[in-house]
Amino acid sequence: MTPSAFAPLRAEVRAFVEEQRAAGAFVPGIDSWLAGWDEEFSRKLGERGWLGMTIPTEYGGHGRTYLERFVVTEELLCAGAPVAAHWIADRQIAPSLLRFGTPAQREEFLPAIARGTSYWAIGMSEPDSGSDLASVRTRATRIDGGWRLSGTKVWTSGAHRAHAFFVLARSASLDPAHRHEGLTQFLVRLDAPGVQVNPIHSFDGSHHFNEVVLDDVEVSDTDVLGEVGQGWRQVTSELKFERSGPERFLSTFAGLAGLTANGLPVRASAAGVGRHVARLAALHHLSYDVATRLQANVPAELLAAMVKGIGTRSEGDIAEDLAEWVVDVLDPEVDRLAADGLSRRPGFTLRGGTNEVLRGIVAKGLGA
Amino acid sequence: MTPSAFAPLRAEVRAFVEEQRAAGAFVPGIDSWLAGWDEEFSRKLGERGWLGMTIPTEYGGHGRTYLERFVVTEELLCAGAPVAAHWIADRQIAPSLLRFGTPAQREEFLPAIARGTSYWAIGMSEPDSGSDLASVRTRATRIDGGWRLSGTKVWTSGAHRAHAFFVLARSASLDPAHRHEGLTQFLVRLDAPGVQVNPIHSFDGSHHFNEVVLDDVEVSDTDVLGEVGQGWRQVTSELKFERSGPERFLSTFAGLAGLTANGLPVRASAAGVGRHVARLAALHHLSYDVATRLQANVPAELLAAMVKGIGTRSEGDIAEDLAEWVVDVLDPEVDRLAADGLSRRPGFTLRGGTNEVLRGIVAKGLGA
Amino acid sequence: MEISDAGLDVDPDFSSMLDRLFADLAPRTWSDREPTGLDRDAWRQVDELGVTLLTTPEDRGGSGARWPEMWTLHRSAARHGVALPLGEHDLLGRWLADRFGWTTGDDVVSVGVARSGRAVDVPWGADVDTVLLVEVHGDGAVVSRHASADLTWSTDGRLPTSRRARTRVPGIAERLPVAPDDVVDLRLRGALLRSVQIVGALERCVDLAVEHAAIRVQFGRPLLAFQAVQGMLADAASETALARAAVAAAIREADAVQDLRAARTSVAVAKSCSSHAVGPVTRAAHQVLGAIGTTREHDLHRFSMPALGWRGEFGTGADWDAELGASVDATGLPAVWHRIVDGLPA
Amino acid sequence: MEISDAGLDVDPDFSSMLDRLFADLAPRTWSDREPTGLDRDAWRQVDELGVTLLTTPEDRGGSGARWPEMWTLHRSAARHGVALPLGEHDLLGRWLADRFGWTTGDDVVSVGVARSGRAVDVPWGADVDTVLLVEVHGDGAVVSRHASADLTWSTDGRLPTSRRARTRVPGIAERLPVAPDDVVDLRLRGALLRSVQIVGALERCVDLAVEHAAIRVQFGRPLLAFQAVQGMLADAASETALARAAVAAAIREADAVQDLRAARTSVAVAKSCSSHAVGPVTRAAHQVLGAIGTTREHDLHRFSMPALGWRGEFGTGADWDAELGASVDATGLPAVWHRIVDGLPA
Repeated sequence: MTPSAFAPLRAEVRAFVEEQRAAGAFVPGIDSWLAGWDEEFSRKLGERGWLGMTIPTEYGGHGRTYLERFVVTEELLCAGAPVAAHWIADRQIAPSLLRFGTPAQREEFLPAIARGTSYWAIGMSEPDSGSDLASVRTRATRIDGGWRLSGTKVWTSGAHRAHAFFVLARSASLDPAHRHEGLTQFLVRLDAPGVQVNPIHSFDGSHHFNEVVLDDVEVSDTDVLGEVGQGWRQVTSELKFERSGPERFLSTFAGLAGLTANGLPVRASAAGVGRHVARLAALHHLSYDVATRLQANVPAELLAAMVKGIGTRSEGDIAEDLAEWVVDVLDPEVDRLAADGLSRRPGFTLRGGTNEVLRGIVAKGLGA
Repeated sequence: MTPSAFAPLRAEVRAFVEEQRAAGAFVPGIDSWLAGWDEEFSRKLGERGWLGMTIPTEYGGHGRTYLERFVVTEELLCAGAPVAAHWIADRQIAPSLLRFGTPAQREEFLPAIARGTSYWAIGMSEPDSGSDLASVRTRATRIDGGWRLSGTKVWTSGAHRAHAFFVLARSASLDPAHRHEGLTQFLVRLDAPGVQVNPIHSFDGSHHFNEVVLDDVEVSDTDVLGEVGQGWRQVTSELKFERSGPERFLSTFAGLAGLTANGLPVRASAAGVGRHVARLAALHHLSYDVATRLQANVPAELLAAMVKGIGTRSEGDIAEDLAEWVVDVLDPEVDRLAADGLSRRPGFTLRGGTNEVLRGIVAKGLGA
Repeated sequence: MEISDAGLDVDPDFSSMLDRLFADLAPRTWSDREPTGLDRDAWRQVDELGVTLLTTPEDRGGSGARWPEMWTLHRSAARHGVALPLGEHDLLGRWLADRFGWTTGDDVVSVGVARSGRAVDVPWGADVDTVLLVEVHGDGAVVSRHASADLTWSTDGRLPTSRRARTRVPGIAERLPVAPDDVVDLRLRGALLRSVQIVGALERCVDLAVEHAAIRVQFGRPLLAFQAVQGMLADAASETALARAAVAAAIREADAVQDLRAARTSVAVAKSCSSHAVGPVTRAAHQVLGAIGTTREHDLHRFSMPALGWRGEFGTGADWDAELGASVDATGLPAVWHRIVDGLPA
Repeated sequence: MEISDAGLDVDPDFSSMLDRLFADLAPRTWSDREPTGLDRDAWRQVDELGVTLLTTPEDRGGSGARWPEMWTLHRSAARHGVALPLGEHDLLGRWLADRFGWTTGDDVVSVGVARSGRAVDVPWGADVDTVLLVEVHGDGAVVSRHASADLTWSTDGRLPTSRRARTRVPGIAERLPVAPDDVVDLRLRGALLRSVQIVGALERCVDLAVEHAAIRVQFGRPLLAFQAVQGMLADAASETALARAAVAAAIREADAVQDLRAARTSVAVAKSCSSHAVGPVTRAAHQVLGAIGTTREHDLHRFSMPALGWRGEFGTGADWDAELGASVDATGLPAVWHRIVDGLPA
């Protein structure tokens, strides 16, 4: 399908978003897919069929394509709409459940995800693990009919408000020669006994991240995701959904739109603004290309890593320029977007695999 | 001494250079310390006492400071004056001879270097050695009263016109655990029997580099530089003279001056030009700081590596901008400077240790 | 690596035919003829396949192909370093000649665009047969037609591998007015051509750097094993992929619209992204290749230098950026953005 | 690393006294008082050492120190993250008050510069006692004096750690004309102050990143062993060293001239280089620190965020670049360059 085929869908989303904004239902934000938690807004999107779009109808989804999902999320991000509540559920949890989940798990969670009422987090990183995800120390011990989990996850976005999260844990003892073996993914309810969520405040005072301590949390066998011991492979395959989407280059779009809402400000040169527009446009095309591949089930890991690598850099560069250009503008709204952009920029190139890790992936892909 | 103390010396050099230029003795060039071979011009500089400035008077030099040498070379480079013929002799050979040479070697070469009549090259790199200078395969075999050298040196600038060069050779068999041991430096005349100089043409058609094949070249014991087996240490100490000078950021200055000679051209924004000026100014200060340290015999390796790393990048960035800005200018002279800048840019960040090697040096310096 | 035509529907046989032809042909077009000269044998060989007039309508003696084929042809030619004025002849020279009903027979044709009264740089000017010179005034443009041999050419100060030459429009030339739309179209055609060529050339730069890094051993390991080298290659490949995506999108849109002016925003994006990619990619490739890449014997400069030249032609990256920025100023970011993502003509 | 004062002759005892004091004092100035509030205890403690009015002449109650001491003080304060309006008070507020013979007693003073009729951002505006507001018209400037408490302040949309606040000049304020030279001087003093502070803050960012990289192990090796990390640290340290060299040179020149306007070119270079260094250095430091550096608990943002704020104040890097470029346009590159390297006033 050519991009223009989606123009009607785009127009529909735009009209809705504009209406919501005009009604004061939201104020455009920077990084709104991480910072804009609004359950009401998520439910409205669910009502319109814009969540769980790629989930089959039998599980309450809409059986639409990745391209249609791409189009809808792109429009929402451009508007700086508050999409954080459902974001991880819609982007990662649903595809993983479809791929690895049991029928029972799908039935339990997918319809609620598509309605915009089921919120999720991801428990991957651990203290001092950094980019080395295989250094997982959370233990899963076999008990009768299930597992007992103990350990600590960090940087868990939204865990203080989400219902459940995926936990990657070591279910067999570590073999230093095969560090990626013996890992398993579990579905863990955040209100389960033994789960404690501690806030990690960002330096701008916001609270998105958490430390989640698992203290002998019992999960039943029915809460194993996929196969025991296959956690690493499952997680790696999840990442491709995470790496190439429009959230990797549009996090600061609302700031650029806000700054130029009344023409270019004095300090912004036309070429400076145009450069960002051209680059975002190209990232859009490249990211759309990846979505096309995901839809066709064609390998896209290399291109996905590229989108993430240069996209997060570009959205951060926009943040830096906004901060330069906003001097003298004296509009508190635009000021806030610019300040938020600068504060949040460090995160852009860290989450979802640091840019250094991504460069390694790209280089390996090139050398292969 | 404060920088302003050198204003009279600068003025003197400027006047001379301007006079030479007005008389048509030279046309300003890009990268003139590598590309501008002009023995006549070198002799004139020698006559004025601007070569071998730091060489003691007893060896025909002028017993002046590194700072004074810095000032003179900076003025020459800014003018794009042809200083290639004596460059290596003045920058590296003379300090090395002073540090490691025998009295006989000093007497033979230093006065001629100070006169601008003795031209030198450096035989360090070998085929496929790249940045790994310790992978030297040129062999020095002990013979009666001297050594016999066999091997091949590459990227030897100016060897086709120079009188002699320093050759780093392996004088003892390779100990893989101590690759830096067993190396010795030799003074080799380029007209000696067994020396063959083959041109390596650059893609812009110019000829600066050579392959120098040593086929059983005999050198006497009096042509050993410094101590047998100490070659690595000697070479490393040489590099600090090579890494921090104004030739690491001024290679394209003449192009920027040419482009702006009649005001800023249409395509060059004031901020774009100013950015280069500010950066060059800061590099000047940093490089001057290193010269101050060299003069005071204070460690400067880290700062020197920084100057080389960011300086060569900056002079290359100027080359790229020149090529953008020169569109529409239609002055063949400025066009030539811009084209030469682009053609020669790849070399800037390679010679004297690639920027990757330099970053490693800086990082190690930071971690120490 | 995973290379795609990004949804462009091109006959793979056409594509592989060109690749085979150009792989063989390209080095001949370099040969010893530099700094000037058009390899007429090579030109004839390409001509026999009907691709020297690829996009020229069939009723004007061309092959009547569309933009996706143009993309395939010029990307492939640049990827192999073919030094022939294929684009200048078909997309600019013959296209413009046809606007005036000028027949140029078997002549190879190029075009130069000058601001009035000034000297003008013409790609391949000294080497082709016929040259059309467009002079742009404040309020319009005129064109004149010349035998290349009748003009005075200078080649001072041009880049290595460049076949540009500089001339002046003779005072006595017969001049015809050029429609404003045609002036715009000419610039857009040139910008799109150069964008496609840049993509092909940069792809090859990356390939050469990757090949070198995989083979060349330093400090006991292949270069590719060094993180610093990996970083340079990854960035270069990413910038190239980004440019490719932008240019492919412009080609797709050009193919969908009646005239190129309707795809102007996408052409601007394409030329901006491809032009801005040239610096980082050629820099990284040369850095990875090291000194060997600066020599006449190594091929890298056959790709890096043309790309560096093309990025300044028919608008620099900054020029097209400024045009996009002016649109944002005039209509707001959302309007410009919607035009881009909707994939619809303006 | 080899850090130098680049030839600046500063008493090492003064320098180490400040470092000891500020290391102890700085965290108290952060405490729980954010987003507003001036730690009066900390202020008093610094005041007792006579450095709150370091450069103010002795006959005006200050310590009468010169530019090299100013460099030492504000670099050290920024290096330790001292959140106090030391520069605003001494170099801007009291300096300007003295031009008008205004006595401000023990008040802490700050200055804001507005384009006429517009709102104005004042560093520490809501937290100091007295605020001087300068309004610049097309053809001149006026100043008015206010008790901070009498003004209405807003702190919307400001950076974390920033103490800037926004107000409007009351319509009824008594305004006195400001001499054009004083307006220029004020901007130069502010630019030089911010340049010095940026250097101190960036030095600390690099230190924090290096410390972290040396200790933190990933994939079985300290981060510092990874070439990618080495590259980031090397670039960050180099940009910081470059900025330091530029700012030190401006200080040296300021010290040599009668009024700061004569050192304008060097101040422009200093503010340009320091401002341009902020992006790359803070980016690299945050990238090396990883997620931990984005938290309230880690100190990095105490240095990265102020630096990001300062780079936009008293002229952005691009503003000062444009000024240098305009000089090149007017007098040619050699004249501008000679002024820089000769180390002589214009």
